[in-house]
Amino acid sequence: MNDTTNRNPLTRLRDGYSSFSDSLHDRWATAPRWARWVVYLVLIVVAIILPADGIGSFMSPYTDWPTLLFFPIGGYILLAIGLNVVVGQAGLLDLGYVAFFAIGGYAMAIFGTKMHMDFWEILVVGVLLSAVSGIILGAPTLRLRGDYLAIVTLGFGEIVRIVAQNTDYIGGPNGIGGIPHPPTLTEWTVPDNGFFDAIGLGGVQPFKYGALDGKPYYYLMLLVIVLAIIFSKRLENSRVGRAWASIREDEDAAELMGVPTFKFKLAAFAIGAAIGGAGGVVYASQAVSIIPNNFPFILSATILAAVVLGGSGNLPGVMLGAFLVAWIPERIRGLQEYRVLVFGGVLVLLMVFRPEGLLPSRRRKAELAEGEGGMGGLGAEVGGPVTVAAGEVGE
Amino acid sequence: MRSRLITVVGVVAASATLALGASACGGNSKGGGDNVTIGFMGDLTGENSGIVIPPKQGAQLAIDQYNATNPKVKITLKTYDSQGKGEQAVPLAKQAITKDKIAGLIGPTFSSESAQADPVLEEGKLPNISSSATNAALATHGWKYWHRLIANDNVQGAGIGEFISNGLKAKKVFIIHDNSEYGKPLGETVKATVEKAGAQTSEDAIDPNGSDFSATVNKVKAFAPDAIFFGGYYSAGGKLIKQLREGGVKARFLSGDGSLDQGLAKGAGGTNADGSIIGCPCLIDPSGTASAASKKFAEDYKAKFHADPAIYSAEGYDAATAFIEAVKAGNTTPEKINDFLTKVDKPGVSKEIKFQSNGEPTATDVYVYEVKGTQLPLLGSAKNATVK
Amino acid sequence: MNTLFSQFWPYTIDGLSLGAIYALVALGYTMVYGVLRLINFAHSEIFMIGTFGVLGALHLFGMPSNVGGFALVGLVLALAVVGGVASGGSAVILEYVAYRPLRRNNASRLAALISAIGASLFLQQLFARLVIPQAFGLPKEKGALPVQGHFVRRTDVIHIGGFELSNDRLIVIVGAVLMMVLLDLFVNRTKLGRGIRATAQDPETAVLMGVNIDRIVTATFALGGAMAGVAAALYMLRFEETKFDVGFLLGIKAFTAAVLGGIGNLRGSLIGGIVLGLIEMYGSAVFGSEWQNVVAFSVLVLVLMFRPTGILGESLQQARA
Amino acid sequence: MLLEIKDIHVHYGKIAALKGVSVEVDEGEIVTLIGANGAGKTTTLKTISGLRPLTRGSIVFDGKDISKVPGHKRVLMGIGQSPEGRGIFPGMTVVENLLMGAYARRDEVEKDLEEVYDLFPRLAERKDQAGGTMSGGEQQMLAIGRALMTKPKVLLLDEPSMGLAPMLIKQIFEIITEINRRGTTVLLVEQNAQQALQVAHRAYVLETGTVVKSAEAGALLNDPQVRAAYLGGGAEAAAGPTA
Amino acid sequence: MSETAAVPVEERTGTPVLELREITMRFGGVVAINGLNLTINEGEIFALIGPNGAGKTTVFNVVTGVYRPTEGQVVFGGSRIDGKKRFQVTKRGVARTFQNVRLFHNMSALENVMVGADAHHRTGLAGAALGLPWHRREERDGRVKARELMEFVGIAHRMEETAKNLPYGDQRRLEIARALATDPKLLLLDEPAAGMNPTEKEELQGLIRRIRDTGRTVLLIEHDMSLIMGISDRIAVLDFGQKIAEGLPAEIQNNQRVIDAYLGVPADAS
Repeated sequence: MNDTTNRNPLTRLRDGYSSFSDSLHDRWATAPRWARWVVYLVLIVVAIILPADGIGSFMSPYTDWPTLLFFPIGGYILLAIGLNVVVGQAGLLDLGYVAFFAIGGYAMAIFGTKMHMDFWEILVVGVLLSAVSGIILGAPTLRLRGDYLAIVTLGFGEIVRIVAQNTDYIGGPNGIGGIPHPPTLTEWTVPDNGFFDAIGLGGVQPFKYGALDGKPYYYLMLLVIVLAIIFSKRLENSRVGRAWASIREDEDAAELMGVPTFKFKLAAFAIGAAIGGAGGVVYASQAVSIIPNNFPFILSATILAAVVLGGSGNLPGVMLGAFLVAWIPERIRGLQEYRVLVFGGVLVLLMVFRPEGLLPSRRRKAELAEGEGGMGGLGAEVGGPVTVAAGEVGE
Repeated sequence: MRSRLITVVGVVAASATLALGASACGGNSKGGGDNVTIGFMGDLTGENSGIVIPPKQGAQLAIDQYNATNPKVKITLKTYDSQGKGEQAVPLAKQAITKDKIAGLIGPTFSSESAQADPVLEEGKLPNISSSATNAALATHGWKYWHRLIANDNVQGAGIGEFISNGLKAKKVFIIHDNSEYGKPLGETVKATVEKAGAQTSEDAIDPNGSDFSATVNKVKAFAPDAIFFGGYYSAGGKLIKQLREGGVKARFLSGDGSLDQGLAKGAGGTNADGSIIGCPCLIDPSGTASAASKKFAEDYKAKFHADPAIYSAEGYDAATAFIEAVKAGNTTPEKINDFLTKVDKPGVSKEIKFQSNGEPTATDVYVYEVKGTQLPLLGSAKNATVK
Repeated sequence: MNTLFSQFWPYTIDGLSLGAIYALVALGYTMVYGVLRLINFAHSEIFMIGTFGVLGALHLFGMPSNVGGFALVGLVLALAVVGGVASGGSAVILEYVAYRPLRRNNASRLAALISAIGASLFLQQLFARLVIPQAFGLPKEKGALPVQGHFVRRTDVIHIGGFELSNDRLIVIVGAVLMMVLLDLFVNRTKLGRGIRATAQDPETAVLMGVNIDRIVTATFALGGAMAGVAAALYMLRFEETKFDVGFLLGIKAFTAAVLGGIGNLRGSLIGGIVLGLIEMYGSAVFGSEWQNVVAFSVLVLVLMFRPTGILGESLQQARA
Repeated sequence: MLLEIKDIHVHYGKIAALKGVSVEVDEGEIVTLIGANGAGKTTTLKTISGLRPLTRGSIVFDGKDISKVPGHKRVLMGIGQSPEGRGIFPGMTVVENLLMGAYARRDEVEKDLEEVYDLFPRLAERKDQAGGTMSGGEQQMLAIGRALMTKPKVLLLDEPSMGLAPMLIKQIFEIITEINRRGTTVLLVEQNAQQALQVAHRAYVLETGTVVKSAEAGALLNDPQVRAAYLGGGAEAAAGPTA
Repeated sequence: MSETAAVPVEERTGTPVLELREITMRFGGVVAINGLNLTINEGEIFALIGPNGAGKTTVFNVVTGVYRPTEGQVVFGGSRIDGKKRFQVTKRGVARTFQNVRLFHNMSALENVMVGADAHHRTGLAGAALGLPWHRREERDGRVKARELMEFVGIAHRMEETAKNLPYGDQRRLEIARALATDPKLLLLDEPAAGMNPTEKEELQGLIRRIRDTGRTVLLIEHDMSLIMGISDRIAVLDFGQKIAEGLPAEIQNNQRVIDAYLGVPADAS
């Protein structure tokens, strides 16, 4: 049913893109160490000058670019990195990821306003709290199959939001206001001359967190993102990442090769939750006030869309996906009320023409490239159809 | 796909180079000279745009009328669509301050977005007047640049509560709210007020996105109240009235400004909403019975937008008027406009345009409206209005 | 708690009528899931389209008013057909546009889920921005607001002590159960139904029997959509109002009902829907309505912890080993 | 030639499952494919039925190239299969399973149903039992009966003896012979080489995706090499007692 | 079921490694294994043969903890392992391959083997995320071990290839390498020769012997008789979940019951 000989222009375009991204992959895989470091360095420099006005005027003519870079763009990227651990690496479908973002956000709000803790302290506490909540959610539910897990996590996300709404101690629907900004680290100002001025960063105080300038928050988010990338990348290339991949590929075989699958699935949930929580803390520290409705289901869906759109399992892809998902609706503000309409349509089109995502991980791509004819395609990926646990191991 | 990716990368690179090359000739054209920009921020395209577009039109009307007088300094109205969401309002506020360099802002219109965007406006020293953010807590932050031309929910809730106790003499009151940051505190205030006056109360909450409120209806039936107060918006309010009436509940229905819309009666269907009382610290007076200014405003508004003035249109008009007065007085910078706002005192359409030092309006009138068909004629001030 | 006892029958009847609508919508999720193993996230919009189909038809033929008695039954029947056609048709189109190309590419189910979410957003916005304002002659910014059409005269058909049953609730409950029975018969007794079950149980073997899978998928979407359309008609009978995102919450609940009953199991949808409806009502009575959704989802989690495949387990495909 | 498989190659991903298999089946014959697990027997059958795409080669059935015809249409053309693992629809009754066989047909099925019951009286007794609850032997009968309901010109049988008791195996093979006698061509895949070779006219031996031998079935039955492949142990075993 | 196990066994190997005691396995009403007793001694290559559906793979599943036996005990290295979790069984020293290759298809060959080697590693989240020395050492050791094992099974040149892109025979060998990486005392091979050509089978035979020579015990399911007869120390024959014979290859080869069961009872035999 897979007519391989049929090559219309669209398929050819698609294949062209594929081979392009493949060759990128290859070159990257074989690049010497120093070359990689050069690329990392360049990327970091680009990230640092990204909020410059010149770039902003193109990227975001309608709204403040540095703030946009902080959230939604930076925030979505961070959340996508976290969700990628759960969905992309361990293969668990989570539709309630926003819950952990909310828990982080509320941690910042509660500890900041009621206990007057410092942002950095709260960051640690918030991350731990989210991780624990990930474990609490995961422990009873991770035995469920993929789609059941999806709906249960969706329910969990809603439960967290509604409980927040109904709990007067944390402000109920009013949420919490007056959340403190992170303390100013240093008043150091980027020199207001020559080069820095040229790139539009002259006079910026990158470590002073006020209400008006979005750049310091962006740099804060950037720092957290970089940490999350390092964290997630290290895990991916370790025993933990291999365990996740093996669970995703064949849970039964993994367990029979000595992988304590339940423990590792729980770990994936905890890590994902921790990253989501970090996002929440950082977001709330800038937002001044949060309400339960800042954490709707649709945000979970959007982040999931970002992960899949970019290429589930592949970090650069996932980040690209998050960037686009956050940026496109803002960039097309000119379309006004039609922008969500267009966004929805774009999502469908991208999935139709590139279901494996824009920059798929090599593993995943191979997985998607060939299903077993007929219905196989919509068969097994995340969760997969009933792996009648033992039945398949057996005869 | 590929070409697109390349385009994006290319453009990013190009704009980066541009930025590098263009060096420090940055500074945008200043707002001064013969033109001042005033912003309007709120949910212009989202679900609640129905209560944001009237104040925007009110503001537009005021500014157009002013510009028509051929003044030395003209005013432009620039709109910012926050969709009512804080996370969109914040970057827009920054854009307004740093890039667009507007001189004043009307809005944000809702309380939750205000809570996030107002600190930005404060630090950006941009005077702002909300025409409809009624959450009481907003006034407690000591903001210098923040103002509103609408009495807050506490004032409103107390006003409606008094009306329930005095005007209606209700002894058993059932409070329903929509669990929103607007509806819940409003409901709580009403509850506290009527309880102080000796009424017996019970309460429940609905999910405004749900459609079946029968659990609440059953609770109301069991309680058998004289009056029901609903804190929430009209889209849920209409459904709620309908289901209450169909469930056989005949008690009088009351609500706050969020329900002050024809949609309430439409949603309730037939004559279900008739006799319901809506309280609002705002003035909607299409027939112009309140004052001559109100009458003129209603006529002008109708002429321009082919519709009756709706909720907050008068407040929007008045907020714009406050800025217009400032400009008329020769103030074109945000700082100066803000200074002017501390002392402005001019009769507006809806109320006296005059602010307390915390930014709240001095006027605290709450008006009540009675639903008749799909009309919402003004009944009078909550203090002394009565119903048959 | 007291309210629950004093108002036990009203809560029960309301729970049943709410659950009946959940159940009908749940069928669409369950059927598509059974055959494709796909969560058709846009099914909620299929329902939404049904409600607008019904409302549009009412407007088109001049909104009747105060319809009661047998005339109401007849009208609802006609509206059910309209809703069924509107929803069933759009479900088929949805499958053709948003899922079929993915199936051809052997895309992952995750990709299909994202496509579904995209389609869901698209359809909601399409209606809010273009269709509703156009169809009902509203200004553009009003498209996102509820639209009404009042046509029902509600009367109590049964009234014994505390037990009251109004005509609309009766029609909803009876209508939904009737549709479930019809669908059950269809799937179990007809050739096409057999094809659907076979494909759900073992698609590869089904091909060996000469089953055209594409046609089965189309039929599945059409049937599931039609059920949502009937649900839409019943919903309009009960609430007489709809909105561009009316399907969102209802869709999540219906999907929950499907999972609760055992996704892939038609009868499980009925059980799941009714159970969910009753639990929501009783839960609201006991804890307050603001906890309604929390109660619903908590019960789901609890049920799944002890019965990981839902109350009835999966059946369209039945344990494969 | 009723069915002609010409040099077909099939890949799972980049792995070749079939590397140029050619098989011919003449009308009225029983042809068997034998070989070890993983040799490609099942893949060959699935490819004939259109469940697996070809990367090279062609399949000609009844004079027409069907390589590109979708699977469900091949059933109508006259290719019926009882798949590996029997593929019983577990949630359906026996009758429903049988009727699935007639799914693509528009003509009367009563007569064929009777015929199947006649071949397998056991199925008639269990008409309304769910397929999933039947014993292995009954399921195998059902699978064959169901394949017959497609009114095949050629019947593809994938390991009909798998997991059955000797008595039942014997019965199944008798029925296969009977089906063939009544005029249906049979292509049989078996691991139970002995049995298969006894009922078949001709046989192909598959090994790692290629045909390594083809001959009259009788000739293969006494072929020491084939024997060695199935019972091993070299010459003395081959010379051992023929059972 | 001792009446059939009466074949005397030459005691040329060590102490028992694995004992199945009166194992019965039922699925619903179907009895897949019926009162099976089996003893496998240290250092031997033991083959389990029988027709399709005889219950051989079920035995593997019982031993590796996939199924908990309905009745009976599984004793490994002196302690019971029935009822233990699957990964715990692996950690104690039982590893297996699968009838239909079950590699982690989209991981590289080397990574596949490393997953096996990870069975005895202890790096947790923190260790991996912070790149602690402990973790680095384990990672290095795992890599070295994986390389060695891939060389050992003869697919060293395939390290970086994605598992699914390996030829079938190499996949089988990779599976063995992965299992060996868990450091098993007992290795269970489920039809390792399936899909191999004669040369590959020849090599496989050597490989299994070399595995035995490293001090491991091998339990093997196989259909290829020449292979079985060539390398097995002892053979047990299963039919319908029961052991119908056990003994040295030569004994099995001439056992009439085995021939009947295995080749299939010819149509004219009854």
